[in-house]
Amino acid sequence: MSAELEELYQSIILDHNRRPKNFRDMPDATAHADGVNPLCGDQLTVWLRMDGESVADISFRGQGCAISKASASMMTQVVKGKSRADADKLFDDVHALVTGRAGAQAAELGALKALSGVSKFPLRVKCASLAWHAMRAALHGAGGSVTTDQSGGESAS
Amino acid sequence: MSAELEELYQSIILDHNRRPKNFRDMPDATAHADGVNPLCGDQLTVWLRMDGESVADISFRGQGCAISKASASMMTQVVKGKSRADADKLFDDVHALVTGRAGAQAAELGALKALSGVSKFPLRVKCASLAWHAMRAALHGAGGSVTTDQSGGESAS
Amino acid sequence: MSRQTMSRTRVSDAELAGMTSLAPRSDFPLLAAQPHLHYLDSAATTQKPRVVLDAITRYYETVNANPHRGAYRLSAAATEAYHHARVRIAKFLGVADVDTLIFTRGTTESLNLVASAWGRANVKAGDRIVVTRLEHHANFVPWQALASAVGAEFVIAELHADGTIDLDAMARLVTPRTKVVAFGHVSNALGTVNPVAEIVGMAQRVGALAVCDGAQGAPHLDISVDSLGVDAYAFSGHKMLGPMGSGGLVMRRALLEQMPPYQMGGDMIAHVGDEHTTWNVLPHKFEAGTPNVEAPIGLAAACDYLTALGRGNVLAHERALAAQAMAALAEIPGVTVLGPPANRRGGVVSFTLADVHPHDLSQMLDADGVCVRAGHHCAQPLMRALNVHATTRASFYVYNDASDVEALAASVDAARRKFAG
Amino acid sequence: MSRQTMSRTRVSDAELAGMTSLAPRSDFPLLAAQPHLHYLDSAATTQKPRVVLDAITRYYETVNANPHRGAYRLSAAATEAYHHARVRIAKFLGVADVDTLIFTRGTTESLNLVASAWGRANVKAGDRIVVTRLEHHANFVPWQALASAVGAEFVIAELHADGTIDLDAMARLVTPRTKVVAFGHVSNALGTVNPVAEIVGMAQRVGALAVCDGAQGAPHLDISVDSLGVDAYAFSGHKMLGPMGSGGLVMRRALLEQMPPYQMGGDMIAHVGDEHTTWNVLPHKFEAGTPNVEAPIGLAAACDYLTALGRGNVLAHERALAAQAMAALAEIPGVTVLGPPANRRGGVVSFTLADVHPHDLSQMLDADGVCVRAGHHCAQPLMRALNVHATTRASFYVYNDASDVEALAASVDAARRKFAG
Ligand SMILES: Cc1ncc(COP(=O)(O)O)c(C=O)c1O
Ligand SMILES: Cc1ncc(COP(=O)(O)O)c(C=O)c1O
Repeated sequence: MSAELEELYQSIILDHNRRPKNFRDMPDATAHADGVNPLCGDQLTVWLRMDGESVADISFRGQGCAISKASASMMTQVVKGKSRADADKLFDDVHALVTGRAGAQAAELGALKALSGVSKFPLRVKCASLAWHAMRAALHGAGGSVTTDQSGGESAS
Repeated sequence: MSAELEELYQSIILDHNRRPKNFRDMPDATAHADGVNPLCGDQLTVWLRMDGESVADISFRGQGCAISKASASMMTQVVKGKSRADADKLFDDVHALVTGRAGAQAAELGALKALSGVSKFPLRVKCASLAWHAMRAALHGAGGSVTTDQSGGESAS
Repeated sequence: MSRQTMSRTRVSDAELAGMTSLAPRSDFPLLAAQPHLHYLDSAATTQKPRVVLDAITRYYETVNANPHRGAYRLSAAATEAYHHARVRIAKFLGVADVDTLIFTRGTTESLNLVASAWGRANVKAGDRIVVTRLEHHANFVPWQALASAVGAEFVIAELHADGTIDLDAMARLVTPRTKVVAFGHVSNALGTVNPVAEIVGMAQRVGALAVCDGAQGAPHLDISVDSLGVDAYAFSGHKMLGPMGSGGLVMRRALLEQMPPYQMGGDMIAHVGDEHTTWNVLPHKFEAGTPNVEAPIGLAAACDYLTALGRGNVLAHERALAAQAMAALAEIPGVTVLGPPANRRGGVVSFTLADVHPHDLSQMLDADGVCVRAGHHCAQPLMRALNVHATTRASFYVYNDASDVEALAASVDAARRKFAG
Repeated sequence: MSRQTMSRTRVSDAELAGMTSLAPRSDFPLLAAQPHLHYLDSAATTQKPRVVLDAITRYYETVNANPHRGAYRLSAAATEAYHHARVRIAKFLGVADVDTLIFTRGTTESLNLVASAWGRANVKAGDRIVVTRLEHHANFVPWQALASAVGAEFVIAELHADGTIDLDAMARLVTPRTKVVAFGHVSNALGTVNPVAEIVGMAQRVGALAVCDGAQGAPHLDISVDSLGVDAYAFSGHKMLGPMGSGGLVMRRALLEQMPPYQMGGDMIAHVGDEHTTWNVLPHKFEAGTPNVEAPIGLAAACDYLTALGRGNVLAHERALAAQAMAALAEIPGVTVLGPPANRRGGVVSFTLADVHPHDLSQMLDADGVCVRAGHHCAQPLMRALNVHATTRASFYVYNDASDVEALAASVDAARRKFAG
């Protein structure tokens, strides 16, 4: 297997895929949004329970590949407890990371750095960012459904 | 000018084009039909006055190139006075002539043989046969409008 | 790695080694240039033989002009080349009335043409349209949209567990109110070869239009469209070695003559009045605008190439490879092969691997040069019924051989081990 | 013979000799192989430079696959090549929002898309549609048919005697009830370059859709579609050195997003339910089915080629040749050149020769290697207004030079003498 593929499917990714964290509905959520990737049909829902400006709880559920599931799972771990502003900042950093534009911030991404392998596979950028788009939509009360295609620049197609 | 082109535009053709015979309406016609070439937009009307089984009078009018006008003009000359069966026979012979399948019959075509040059120009076959299709339609009471495209085999397109 | 996997399959190495490709790989420039590529996505689009590329280039280098409208020889030559391509493709498809072969961009456009031009003129509120659960979106969504636009009923004929159509149930759905029965010749998602005659019979009994999506039929089966008895048959040239943008619709002359045109513009008119316009004869009535002349010229070259391979050999070749792939895959723990047995399918093998997502699986396979498709295969209604979100699909064609099957099985097995952790 | 004719024209031999072609003839395989051909039918379709043919061949030899749906690298490469072509063509056309460039087979399909998808959803009984007397059938018949289908009024803006639009009269026709104003950028029959801004202004004042047929605009003028201010712009790749089957529609994003799709099938859906389907984002929503990937790839190469020639030089070159041809033809007894003065037209010269039928004339010219078009040029409504049955049309492009003008004039004069008897 190529080194790039090994980097894409690091064991931390495969672990999150097998046993995703916070993979559950959230009956007392204060916000939620769906993410849909129209080209492959993957979809997931992200729930948030906000406590003022901070994310008290976050969970997700849905259909997706290992990359999208692992990315969502890791996302729930790092976003929980963060402020709205910090979550937005993380969105930007992850987006930069998976599109290969990560700079110094990468140092602060911790476990999320496992997603860096995605940048070598333009078609998978959408997978890695699907949950993040949904999270941001929920965070800003957009709700409804976001598709990765509408998110512009990161599309390889 | 090429020999083939000289043969196509023989002076008898050019003469008929300049001064077509029987180029007139026929108020007392017993039958008429229109011929339309949809690809170039040419169209003409052929009128017949039948006296029993024989063509008492025949005329035409319309828009067309030198080939279609000359062919129509010569047609009116040879068909006038002929029986319905003879006119049908002439149709077949001319059709064979302009599509290059003329055999012994050509001997009987007289002046119409000037149309033989058409067979070298497949696109012009429709021009040469337009009036003949209209004549036959009128002869058999089909009336209405015939197009050379419907006539099948002779089409080059 | 491959040895290890293959030793577990029921197909012996010797048998596999015996399956050479039907067409020489060297005839296909892309495959020749990438010797380690295992191209198993021909149901999506095929690679093109050199003769097809040459036919296109030669057209542009020698006779390119706008056909139909020019009196000069170059235009006449383009017209003739275009017409001659129609004659050859009609012959290949077994269509005697050449002018009832309408050139389109492909299957999708052909089916939209029928649903729009015939459908809008003939399907009324309260009528019924029957499609099958196997359909590609191209033979599903246009009918669903037509039904909703005119207030007709849209009904889906369901499948047996093995992915074949439940014909008894379908026959009950095809009522006297039914105006359209739309079905695929061969499923692109499962490979199922459908019983055309039975379905045509249902449609004929009630006077409904029998519309067959031949996207996966024309490239693989030795068909005569005339003998299929369908009212309309749609196909794509790019799935049968021809260029992209080529394809067509074969439809009964009486229907084509009665129905209104689809697109309007140059070539398809007889007379354009200020108030009213009349239409040209077939096939022009349905080919508005400057035709894509290179498309049928390339496709005709593809038809000639397939004819030279032996039309009847194509399905047999694909089916043998598919059967071997099914056997090899079935031996891999966690693999489920979907759809009917090999003798009721074409060269398509759709499968799932435990809870490994097809997207990940195909990414892993790609690293080994194995090109397969992962997803819903434009058949979301079918995926719902199969209760899968997506599948991985390998599809075989004339240039595939045993090494492709071997690489597929080996690579799937390696991915399994990787994902099992 | 040529000397004799040319000595009567106002353009001196010296001047003519000075007009070399803008693009080397040797770049065009067909023209290089036929050195005595005077190809003067580029308004119908252009010849293709070697770089375009090579781009097509290279696509099939290196990255051919079905785009969008495959996770493997070959499909990703095809997707990327397809997308990259869209970016380059959008840039060439001056379209900033790349995804509002929808690929179609050409102008005819683009205009049918607008008339069907936007028109059916927005034009109601009692509304008005205004077109001009100059229109090609592709920008006339779809609107006429739409009007008749929904019970709208179909109105034709008439021309001045010189073939330019009577703008005052047109402004009076564009009433508040008007929903569509459809007009050509440049007339294919007379060469008239229309005042886009004025016409767009009329449409905007009443909130009507301004639809521009750019079939003869995009190939010749140094345009930015965004700055034209039109709501929809249609063009054909095959008329601008690109392959047949290439072309597109540029339309405002808000309109594309609101209107229903045109054709339905793969790629253009978001979710296909048993009862209801939702659509994908732009541009996919309007590109149903497997796209013709080679078409935009070839067209992008053509755009690059035109850019290298200097976009602004194209019209100047054609106009100079057209002016020379007009002058040379005007000297021939019996010739009437139709349409506006050279400075208000592109490289199109339409004319009649006494009572010599254009069909005969073009046949005679062809014998001298001069390829011109004879007929109604898909503009029957215009022919009626001009009170001619057909015209002979010479159209110039980047590969034409003074020798083409000379051959045209000489050959027309020879035909005149032959027919005068
Ligand atoms: C002005 C104009 N509009 C529309 C068209 C139609 O273009 P196409 O035949 O490429 O669809 C043409 C060319 O035929 C044209 O010249
Ligand atoms: C069964 C079936 N129908 C329809 C289509 C649509 O064909 P195209 O995309 O060439 O229009 C396809 C292929 O994508 C198919 O496999």
